[in-house]
Amino acid sequence: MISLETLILITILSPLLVCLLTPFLSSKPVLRDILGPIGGIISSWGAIQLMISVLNGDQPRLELLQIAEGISISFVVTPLGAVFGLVASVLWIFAAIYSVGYMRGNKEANQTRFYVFYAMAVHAALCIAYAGDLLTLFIFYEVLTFSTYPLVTHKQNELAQKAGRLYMSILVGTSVILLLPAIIWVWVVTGSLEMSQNGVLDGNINPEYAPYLLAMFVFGIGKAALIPIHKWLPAAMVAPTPVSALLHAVAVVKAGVFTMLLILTNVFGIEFLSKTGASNWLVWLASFTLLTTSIIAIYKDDLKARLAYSTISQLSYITLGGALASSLATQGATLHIITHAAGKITLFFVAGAIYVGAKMSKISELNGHGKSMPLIFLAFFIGSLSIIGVPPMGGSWSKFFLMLGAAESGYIMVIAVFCISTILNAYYLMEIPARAFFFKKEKEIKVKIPVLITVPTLITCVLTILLFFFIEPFENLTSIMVNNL
Amino acid sequence: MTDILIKNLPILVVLCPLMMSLIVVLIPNIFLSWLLTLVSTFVAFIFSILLYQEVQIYSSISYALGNWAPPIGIEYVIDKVSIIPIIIITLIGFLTTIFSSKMMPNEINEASISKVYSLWLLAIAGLIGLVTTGDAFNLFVFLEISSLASVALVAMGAQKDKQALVAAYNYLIIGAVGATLYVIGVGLLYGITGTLNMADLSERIIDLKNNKALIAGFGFMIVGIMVKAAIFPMHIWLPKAYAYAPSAVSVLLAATATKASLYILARILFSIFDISDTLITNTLTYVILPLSILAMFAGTIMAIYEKDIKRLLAHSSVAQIGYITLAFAIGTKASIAAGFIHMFNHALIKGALFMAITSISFYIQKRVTLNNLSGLGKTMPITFFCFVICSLSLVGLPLTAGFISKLYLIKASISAEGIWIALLILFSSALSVIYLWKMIEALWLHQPKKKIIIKEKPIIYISLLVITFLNIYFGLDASFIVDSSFEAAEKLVGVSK
Amino acid sequence: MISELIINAFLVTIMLAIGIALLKTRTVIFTVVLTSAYSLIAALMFITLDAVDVAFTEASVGAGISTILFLAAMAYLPKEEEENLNSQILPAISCMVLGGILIWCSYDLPEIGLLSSPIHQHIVPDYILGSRDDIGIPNIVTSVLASYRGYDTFGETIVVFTAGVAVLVLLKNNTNVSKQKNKKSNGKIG
Amino acid sequence: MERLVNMHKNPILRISTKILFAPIILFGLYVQFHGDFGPGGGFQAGVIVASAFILYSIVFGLDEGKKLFPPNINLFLLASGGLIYGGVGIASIILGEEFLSYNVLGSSPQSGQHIGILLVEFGVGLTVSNVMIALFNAFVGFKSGKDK
Amino acid sequence: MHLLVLSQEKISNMISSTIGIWNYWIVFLLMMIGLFLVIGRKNFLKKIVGLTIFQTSVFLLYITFGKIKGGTPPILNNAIDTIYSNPLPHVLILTAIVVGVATTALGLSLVLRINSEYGSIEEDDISAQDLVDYHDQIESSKKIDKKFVQ
Repeated sequence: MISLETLILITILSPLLVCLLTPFLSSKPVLRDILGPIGGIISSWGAIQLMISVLNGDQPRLELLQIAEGISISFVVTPLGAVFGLVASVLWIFAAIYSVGYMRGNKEANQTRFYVFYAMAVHAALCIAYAGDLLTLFIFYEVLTFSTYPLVTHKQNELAQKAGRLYMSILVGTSVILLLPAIIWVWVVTGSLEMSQNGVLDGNINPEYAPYLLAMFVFGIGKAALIPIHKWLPAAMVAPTPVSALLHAVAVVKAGVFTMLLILTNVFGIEFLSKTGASNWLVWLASFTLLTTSIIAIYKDDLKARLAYSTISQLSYITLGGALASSLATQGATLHIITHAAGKITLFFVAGAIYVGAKMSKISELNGHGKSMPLIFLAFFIGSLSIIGVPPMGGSWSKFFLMLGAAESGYIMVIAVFCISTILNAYYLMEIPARAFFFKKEKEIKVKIPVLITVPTLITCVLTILLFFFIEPFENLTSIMVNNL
Repeated sequence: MTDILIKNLPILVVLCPLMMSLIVVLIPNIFLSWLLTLVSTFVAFIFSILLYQEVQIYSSISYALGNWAPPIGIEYVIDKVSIIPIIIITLIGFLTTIFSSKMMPNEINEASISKVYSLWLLAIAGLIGLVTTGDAFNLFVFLEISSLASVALVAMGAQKDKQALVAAYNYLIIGAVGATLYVIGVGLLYGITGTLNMADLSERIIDLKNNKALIAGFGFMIVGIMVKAAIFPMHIWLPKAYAYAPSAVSVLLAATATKASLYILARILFSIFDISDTLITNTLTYVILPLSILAMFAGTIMAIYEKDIKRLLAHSSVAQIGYITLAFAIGTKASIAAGFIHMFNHALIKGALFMAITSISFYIQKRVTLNNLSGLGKTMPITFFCFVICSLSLVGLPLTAGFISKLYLIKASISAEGIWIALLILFSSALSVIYLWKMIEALWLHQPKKKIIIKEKPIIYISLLVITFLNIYFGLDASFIVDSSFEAAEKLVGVSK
Repeated sequence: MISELIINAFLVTIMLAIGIALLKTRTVIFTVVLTSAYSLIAALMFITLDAVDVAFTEASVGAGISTILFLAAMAYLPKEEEENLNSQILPAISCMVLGGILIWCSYDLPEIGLLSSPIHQHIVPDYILGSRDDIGIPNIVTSVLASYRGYDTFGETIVVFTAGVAVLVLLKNNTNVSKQKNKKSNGKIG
Repeated sequence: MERLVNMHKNPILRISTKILFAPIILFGLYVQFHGDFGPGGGFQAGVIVASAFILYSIVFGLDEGKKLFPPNINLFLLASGGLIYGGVGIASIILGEEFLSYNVLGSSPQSGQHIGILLVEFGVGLTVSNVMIALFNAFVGFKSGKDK
Repeated sequence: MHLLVLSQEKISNMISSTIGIWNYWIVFLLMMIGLFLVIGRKNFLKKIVGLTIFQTSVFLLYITFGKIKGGTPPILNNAIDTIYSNPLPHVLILTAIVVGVATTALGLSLVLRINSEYGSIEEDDISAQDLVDYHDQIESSKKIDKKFVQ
């Protein structure tokens, strides 16, 4: 029997190992490319084991090193962390396979570098998932930013550099100017960087200041892409599609909302928030973001840009769920991390597949191509349904819980917001399969999609359906998290 | 024998480079003079480590030169405060000497090298002497040794670029004015107390509250040292002096010279005078605090608009000195400790950054500007790697030494002055990302104009690697520097604060 | 007693006159000669203030060697100083402020020549007794210089040494290295 | 410079320099060793001795001066002055006392002090005189870039 | 008669105290003249002269501190009750003089080199030349860059 500490180590170190080994295999592409999926399988196995132990009521803990008195690097698997860890590691398997197909199909340069930083980003995401204190969280938050920078600027042209600059300046800027002082503020008032299931601030901070501290956190976590600081996400679309998939489904944005949820639940604590109403303003900001970006998404013709705005909107669901400060909404938000990840990664895979197979990136070009790549568009259709929240897709559960949560905390307006946004979702996502299947084809294009791209796309697509039927373990997990509160 | 060694450590750590400089000047062989320099700096480093251990046991060592009891004779004081700059200087001195082995022959003609190494040792010895001494006038003498030697070293850059001469000249004149102001201050204090020994002085000025000559003397000393420490707006000599000095000299000066002066500043403010004195609190809040904040921003903004990399780093030094003085100005135990932590870490960071940039200029054989950094990141992976790590450390990202200092600085400022100073610190360090990122982007993303093939030489990058390693090491296990800085701060402001 | 002070005041006034002349003159040779005269009068001042050793040194070093160096350097330098173009108000103001502070503080300085000031009472008696008993050298200045504060003197010898080496290295062997070595590049460019 | 070069042709200057040379050095030595009893000491003596050589160089030209006093020896003595001073200090360390505590150098503390002071003053004088000569040589021998 | 004696004493006291302060003041004034020459003048040689003046005046300040009324130079004699002037400032100033001449020598050698490289020792001329050089360096590397891009 492997001890839980070793399990944590296995889970977080296997992507790092992949990252370190890849450069040595740059001359042997096959070995190098197979490394990613293997690492993914190992770390998913670890993540599943960890989740099971959390379901059994354990809380695995690992103290890595002590920097100075009261400052250390440590890992703890919370229910929330277990969910995010699982999402990140499982989806990495498919993303890794997919990226092999994409990179080869597209004949990209600097593939080794790409895989190195790809694995590095996953490593950082997993470390965020299992972060045991605020410092560890912050460190790997930054590592994630820096490791994705070479991925975003992979093409190294003028556009990529510009995007990279925006990406770095927003993410690093916000985190250094706001997130870090917020963390230090918490350190100063509580005297420790630890987090706890019920929040650590209650009784330590004057409730009048709580909204300001919350604001520093909310705007400091640039990766959660709330409205004034969301610009980096569409800009980062210049990256290759596997990166976009990683950014939008697996690692970066999920790390952002995960951090947000963690701060809301484990630093402030839901009770503290509902008692003081410190997060009321956040509810409205998130709702605003949710609607505005949905509307912007309608006007985007570039497929990846539309998906990017859709992502921003979906992230706000999760932030909103946390801000509502009710246990049901928190459950919903946590579930939405999973379901949205599965749905959105499918959509991005499809976008990449279309680009590799048919060299198209505009929605208006897609007219009538549904028949030439039927499986791909079917996958897109199912993924969209999940995002919209139609049963029997996984996405329906999370929306259901979110709405219940909104009702529980008495925000009737928020339910209305959810409804409107669902309609908008349906409009901008359904347009794509509709164009593909029902519009008239304008010109004939030779389509060739590699198997390594099709297979992962279909698997994640199936996952979205499976999630509807096998949501129970996750629900249990979230209820453990909420019951502890 | 070991008894004698241990007993005389405080003087030996200075004598070792000092006497060696007298010998090195006579040796015409380049390699031999380098080797002797290396050996003596290494021995000095070992001595400083031994001293550190001694200080851990005895807390404060007083060494009476010539065996004359302190107020009569000159005293060397090594306590938990002064050991920090001693370790910085000897460590950096040793590492830069390794680094200089290829740089010196490249930039300085063969006939002068042994003399240059002699001056090099004198600069190091002067700095060590300056921080060890407990006598206000002896401090001036060693200040002059180090500054004359460093001026001459800076002027050696003229063999590459004539601007070095003007830089050295300004350094000399401004430095001499600073030193003379300091001497006036010491004179005024001496005139009213009759003593030059710092410890004795601090006792005898207690009865002299509100004495005008005391205030003026204090003011002159502080201004003189501020000039030497390049505190805004007395920093004008610094950027050019660092930028046009020969490579190895830039590294040495950037990492050590101002640190010694900053230490003296702390010593005057908190040790000779008393933090509870209104004179000091007023000086801190109304003079040093605003100047430090100005320095933080002025230095950073100048650096953002600078194209010449060595000058850019020098401007950034001005800003970083601002952080250190800001920490002193807040004036609590925690903040002074933060100042010492940053003093140590900044020496490591700036030393490494200058090393990386000057080794690039060694390989490409011209001044490094933003434009000709293009694409060198790939041709010089080791240097580039170290450069990136140390840039991150300068910004203060976690797991690097820079983070520890920022962390303690911010924590101290939040608990003392509220959030706004902390926000200013963070804002200026976020601004510093801009100029660092410009360099990294140029190194990494821009296409080189010509294909340049460079083979990195181990003798050049070894000390860069060591400093980078230390940057990471002190980011992971900061207990050494954090503990010693807190002890130093406690020694300076007393247990009460 | 008063006569001593009056001589003093007289000398100091001459020095002031030289200082003002230095502000006015723009001819280099005058400047050098005036500086030399300034040092000499300072040396006289030192004698009236009982500092014979200092006077000796000032006369030989300040008025002697410095002047020789100035003259030697002058041979290579422009003979006239150019008129200042920029305004000198800022430097003038800062000097006045510093001078004002000094004059302000002068009221709290010990009166000149008062035996009871702490400066004469604190450490010096030890030196005078020690010089007689411990060291046995009549010239107290020498015994303080070489023994009590021998380390200062050591440092100062090193300062002189530093300056010597620095000037040697600056004025000799000053061929331009970059021109020599331009061809021998360390990175292959091609 | 012209006049400097031609000075040695003037017999008055030449002869009086030769006559003065030895007495100046003698006076320097007097100041050096009389420093214990009256004004004087290493600095002043060093400068006086240097002035003799400087006078010689002024009158007979720099090259003659260098022949009289070769730069190599100059450099050697320049460093050895400091070495003597430091050496005295180190000797007292080796004899078990603090740096520069002369008491242990002689049979009694007082004689030790005498020996120590004599030696360090000699070191100072050596360094100062040689630095002054070196400075003069360097300044006068400096070839301006424009002349090249 | 009595009054006259008293007033004479008074006058002498007054004169001595005025002259005492007068000495200080002039010394301060001299310092400031020196300092002004250093920071106000643009000629590099004049700055060094200013520095010399500045330092010499500081020496005077120290020596003035060391004076004792009715004292003799600090050389021991066998008479009892001799008041010796304070030797400590003398020692300090001996050191400072030598440090000062070292600074002057180094400064002069730098001025010589500057003159031979720039052909001028006026700050304005030199900074103008430097500015041109600096821009040349930046511009030249930029030009090559552009060529490559094209």
